[in-house]
Amino acid sequence: MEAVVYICLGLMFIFGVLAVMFRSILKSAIALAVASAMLGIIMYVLGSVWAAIFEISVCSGLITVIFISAISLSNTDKQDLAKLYEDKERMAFLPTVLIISGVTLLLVVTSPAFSLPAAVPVAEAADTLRETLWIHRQVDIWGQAMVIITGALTVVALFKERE
Amino acid sequence: MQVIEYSAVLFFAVPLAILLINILFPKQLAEKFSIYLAGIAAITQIAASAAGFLLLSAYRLHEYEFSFWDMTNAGSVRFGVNTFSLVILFCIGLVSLASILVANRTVDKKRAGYVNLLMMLMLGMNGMVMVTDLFSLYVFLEIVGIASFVLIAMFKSDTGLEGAFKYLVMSILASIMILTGLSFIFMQTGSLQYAHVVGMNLLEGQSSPQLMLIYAAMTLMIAGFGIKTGAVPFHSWLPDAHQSANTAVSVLLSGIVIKVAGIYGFIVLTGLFSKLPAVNMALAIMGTVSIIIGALFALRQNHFKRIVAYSSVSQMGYILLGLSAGSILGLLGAVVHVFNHATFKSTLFTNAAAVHEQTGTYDIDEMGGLEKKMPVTGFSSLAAFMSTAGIPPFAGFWSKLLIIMALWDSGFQLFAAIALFASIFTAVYFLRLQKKVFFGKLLSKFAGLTEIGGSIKFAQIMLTVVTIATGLFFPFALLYLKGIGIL
Amino acid sequence: MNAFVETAMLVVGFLLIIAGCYGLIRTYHLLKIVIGVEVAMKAVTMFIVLAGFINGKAALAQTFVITVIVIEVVVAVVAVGIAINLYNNYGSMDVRNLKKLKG
Amino acid sequence: MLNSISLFLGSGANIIWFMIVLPVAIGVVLWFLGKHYIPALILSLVSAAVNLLFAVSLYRSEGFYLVFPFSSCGLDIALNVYSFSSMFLLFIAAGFLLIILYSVVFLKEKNYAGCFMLYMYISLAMMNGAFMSDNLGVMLFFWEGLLCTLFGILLINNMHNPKTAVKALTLSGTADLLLMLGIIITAYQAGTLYISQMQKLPVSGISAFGFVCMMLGAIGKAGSMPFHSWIPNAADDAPTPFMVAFPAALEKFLGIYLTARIVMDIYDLQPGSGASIAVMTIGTLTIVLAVAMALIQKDMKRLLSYHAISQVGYMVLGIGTALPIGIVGGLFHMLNHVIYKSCLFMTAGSVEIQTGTTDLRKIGGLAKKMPVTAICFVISALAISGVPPLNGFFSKELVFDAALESNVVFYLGALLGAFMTAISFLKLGRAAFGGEYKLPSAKKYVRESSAGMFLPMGVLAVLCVLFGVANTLPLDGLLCPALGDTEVYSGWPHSTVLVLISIAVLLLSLGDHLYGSKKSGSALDAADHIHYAPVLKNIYNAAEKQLFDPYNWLMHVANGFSALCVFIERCITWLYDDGVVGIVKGAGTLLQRFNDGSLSRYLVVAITGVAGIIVLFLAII
Repeated sequence: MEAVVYICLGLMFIFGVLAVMFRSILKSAIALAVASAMLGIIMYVLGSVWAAIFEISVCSGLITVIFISAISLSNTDKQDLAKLYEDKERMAFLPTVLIISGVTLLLVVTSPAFSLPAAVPVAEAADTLRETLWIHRQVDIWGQAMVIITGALTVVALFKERE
Repeated sequence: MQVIEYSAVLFFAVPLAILLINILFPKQLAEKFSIYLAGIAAITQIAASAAGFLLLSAYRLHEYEFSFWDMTNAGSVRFGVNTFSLVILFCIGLVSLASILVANRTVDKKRAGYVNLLMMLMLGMNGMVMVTDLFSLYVFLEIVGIASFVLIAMFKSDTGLEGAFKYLVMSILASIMILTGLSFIFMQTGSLQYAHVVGMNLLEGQSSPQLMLIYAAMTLMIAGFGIKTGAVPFHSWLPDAHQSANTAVSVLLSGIVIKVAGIYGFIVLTGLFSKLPAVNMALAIMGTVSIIIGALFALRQNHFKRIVAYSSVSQMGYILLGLSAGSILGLLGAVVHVFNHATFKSTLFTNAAAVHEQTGTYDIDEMGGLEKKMPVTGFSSLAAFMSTAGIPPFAGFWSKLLIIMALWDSGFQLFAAIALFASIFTAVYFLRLQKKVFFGKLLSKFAGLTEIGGSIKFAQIMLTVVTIATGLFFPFALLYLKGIGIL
Repeated sequence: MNAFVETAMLVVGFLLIIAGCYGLIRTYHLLKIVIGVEVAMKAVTMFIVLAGFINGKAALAQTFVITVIVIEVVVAVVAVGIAINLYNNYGSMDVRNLKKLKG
Repeated sequence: MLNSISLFLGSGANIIWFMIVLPVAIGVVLWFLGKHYIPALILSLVSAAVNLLFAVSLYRSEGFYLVFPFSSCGLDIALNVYSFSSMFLLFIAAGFLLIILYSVVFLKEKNYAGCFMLYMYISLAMMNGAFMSDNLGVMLFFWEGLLCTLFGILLINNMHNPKTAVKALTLSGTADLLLMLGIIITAYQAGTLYISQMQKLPVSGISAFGFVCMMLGAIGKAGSMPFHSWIPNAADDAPTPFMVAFPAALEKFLGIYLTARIVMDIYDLQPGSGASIAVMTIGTLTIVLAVAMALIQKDMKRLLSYHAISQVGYMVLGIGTALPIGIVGGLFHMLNHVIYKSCLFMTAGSVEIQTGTTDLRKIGGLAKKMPVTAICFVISALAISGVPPLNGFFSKELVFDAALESNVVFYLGALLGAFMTAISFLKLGRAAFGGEYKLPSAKKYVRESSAGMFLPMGVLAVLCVLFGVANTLPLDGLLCPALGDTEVYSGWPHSTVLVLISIAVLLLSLGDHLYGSKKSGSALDAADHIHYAPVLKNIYNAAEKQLFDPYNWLMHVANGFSALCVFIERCITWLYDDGVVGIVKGAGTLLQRFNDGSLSRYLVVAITGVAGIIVLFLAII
């Protein structure tokens, strides 16, 4: 199982960086979806099944749909695209930045001043997710509902009255 | 005690009910009556928070926790109010009322949309102040954020969309930081409820290497809430967003949103991690830099609302300084300054709306001598500016005094001196504003100018009365607080 | 699983956040800003799962993740909505247009 | 009574706060009421009566000690209401009630009435605060507050010509500076700012300097030399109610209160010591010099104002002896002086309102037309001259007694003062109320003033008689219990010889007056033979040219000093006008240019901020 985590982690990293570096917005969106799916697998392996399902369905699904519809709503022409993609050189430094910061981070995490807390085995019954979500975290459920209502109001306010 | 719980329920029930009514009503009716419904919500909130405060002090309690229906399990998240959060809830009601009164003049179309989002904003802010769990705090913070982006953007002007987008991007950065910080704390504690986080005593084993994660979490959360507050160097979005929004929305944003979204976060943070000297030091430095840089920016602006927005940056610095003292006196000073800032900043934005309605411009270079034609606006602006500059016996003086005293007591004498000195800057940039807009000779093109009337005038008078009354009766308030055992 | 995997997840997460912020800062395209944000959010989601895995409160972490995902989607909708409205006003997705408010 | 008020206000101690805050609030309301006569009258009377009620209830209570910790620098607001201070609260409240009634009636229809009332009420609040403060620093705050209202009230009618106001501010301000210096030295020596914690300090070495400074500040507030010279100017410029309120009553109370506290609680002043002699010398000089100036005045208010200075001398002399009898006498004289001097100024105001002037050359024989005013004037004039059995007689006898016990020189000086006082009041009374009926040319007729004006006058005149005939009332009822003195001073004076000497002096002055008026032919010029006596003539000339005015000396020194300051100031001005402003503006412009509206720049700045916080954390950990 460890191997799966390593592979997915690596893929997620690569696709995440690609999502930033791709010139085409469509490719970026797809790379993001792939990274998201990899994260879903990691979650599944770590035991967070429901979170994994949400991640794969909502993040890699719904958000990609949103991006694609946004791309289709904005028919950027060639000239404009050329201007927008002047950032080719600007993005070229990303690997350098990542290498430098990666080395720094490695130095930090391997130093004796740093350690993660020891993992505690999961000591919860099978149906705790339901209980946690619906009873202990009821406030969050209410918050989610309000966020969704706000989202709906946003769509009404930003799209409905468009001339 | 039941009564407090009912009054607390009102904070959620009333905005939700009004939202529902507004959505279910036919569109024409909603456009017409929604603003009055919103007024009812704001007034209910003011009344409920005042009643709650009095009840709480009558029972000699500092805080009261409660839950709705069956959230009684030990591990579940509960709501709670305490004396300080009730003051903030009161401010929410007051500023919302001011915003609604201004909106009655400045918002023509999309009134229903404005009211819906305002209700969501109030819900979000009320929730933030009342929850007792860091993650729920984050959830309600996002509601506040989303509602404010859309409130800025919904009028679809170029500048409005621009301000909203800048605010949005900076805000998401803040969310990322706050959430990362939360996950690190969660990693250590296994729970994010305030009581558990405090009970865990994260800082007990000072030598533990795992402390590094806590420090990282602190750094990220300070930066995150700093962005939400608009403290320097995280301030850049604030003047843009507050300038470009409809003035009714600016009243909300500057008057209360930055304080609930940012300062309240800091209040929670300092409450949970006050044992870390680095946190206090970071807040003190951020506060001092905000005061000075915000004032320098405000000195060079020509846009009425932008000056007032930069003044918010500067004043947030004072509140941060008060919190950095880490004592109950400092907290009191900060909360009182939140209240004072809510009143006088709302007054100033209301005046901006009045001036714009009557003259059609925000550019202070094009104005002059308006005091003669608009005496109410001129006077309320003067009162607000005196309060901001901390001139006794206006309200701002007392809160600044408390903050400086708290700093002095906590050993931050240098910061206290700088804060005192920087008050001069405040006076200077507002004198400049006052002089260019209200004093001096009346320009000939304004010969036919009239005073603003209607709801904006009412808002000006209401807020000015609150400012002046707070200043005059503050010593009594202090005695009262002493009497109920807070000081 | 040993502590090494967890450390690796931490490092990769930080790197993804850095990558996302880099994209956020350097790009000219409004939608790419949103994509940069999403990349960083992936890392944050992973941190929460990791935290739940380490402290043994996986169920609590899952509820957090679900809430965060919902919020993430709504924020993305708002961001894209504002970006499209900006596109309608300017006819371009260039972030350099946003310089009317300054000083 | 305290109990019922306590029920109303929550706690008896709250009265203390109300006595400071309520007057200010009422003053603001009266300010807004402005020229509205009836509501202003009702509100001011009711509020002054409530203040009196509070004062009475405090006086009858056991006393309170309240501390409101205000900051860490030892400036806690400590309020101590005990027998002595509550007695003064009572005095001031009673006096204020009468004065405010008189002022409202006097200022009817005047534009500046509202403003005047605001200052009066703020003064009341400051005064109450000063009496109650236990902390010298806090007392200084209230003290200076009174200086501000004094300045403001003098400015009300003289915005275009603020000379008197500036003079009063400069002189009183100097006195207050000395007081501040004295307080600093005293606090340093005593190791505390709280009067109730002070051991009585010996008057020697540095402490002596502190004593002198504090004493000068205190008696300067009461109007003693050398800080007196603004009072006659104010008599010319300021509205009469101001004269009734400030130089005659309120400032006397405050100044003498502190003088008494210094002698009784703060310093250990030994009778016959050098410091005591110095204070008594100041007192005697004040008596003689001021009354000598009063002698030659031809204007009613101006003459009275010089007497207001002169009478302080008796109080200072009495308290300066440091003998129990002297202190009682001084305080009793203060009380009496406030009663009869207020009454005298009120009669002057009454004359002024009816005839439009107080210049004695233009008026005469008013007794027939204004009988009540005349009767009040006569009673209070007899009282100030020290005619038995009026109140002034008894207090003067106590002071004489104490002065004689210290040194015969002071006794003789005091007697000389009494002699001239009597002469000048004979002159004043006969010129204004007796003799031929005369009016300024613009006026055709006069009539008696309204009830609102002669009611306070009448009350005060009755008090003059009452406190004289039944002097056991103030002495055994008020002063001695408050001072904790068990000896009996009331009743007829002990020494018949002194009484006889005093009466002889009075008869002498009557004779002198008759001689003078016969020589010059009119009552008004009855003192001219002293005025134009060979040597005195030159001295008086110089005094009239204000050569002896310490204010003028001060101004000469100040002019030289200011020339030096101008040069330094120019240098600093350049720094402020160009230097600092340039830096601030430049910094603002730089920041503005940097903030070019680009989103990525905003983000970079924010992330730099995060880096800054990380660095800070690393530095601190």
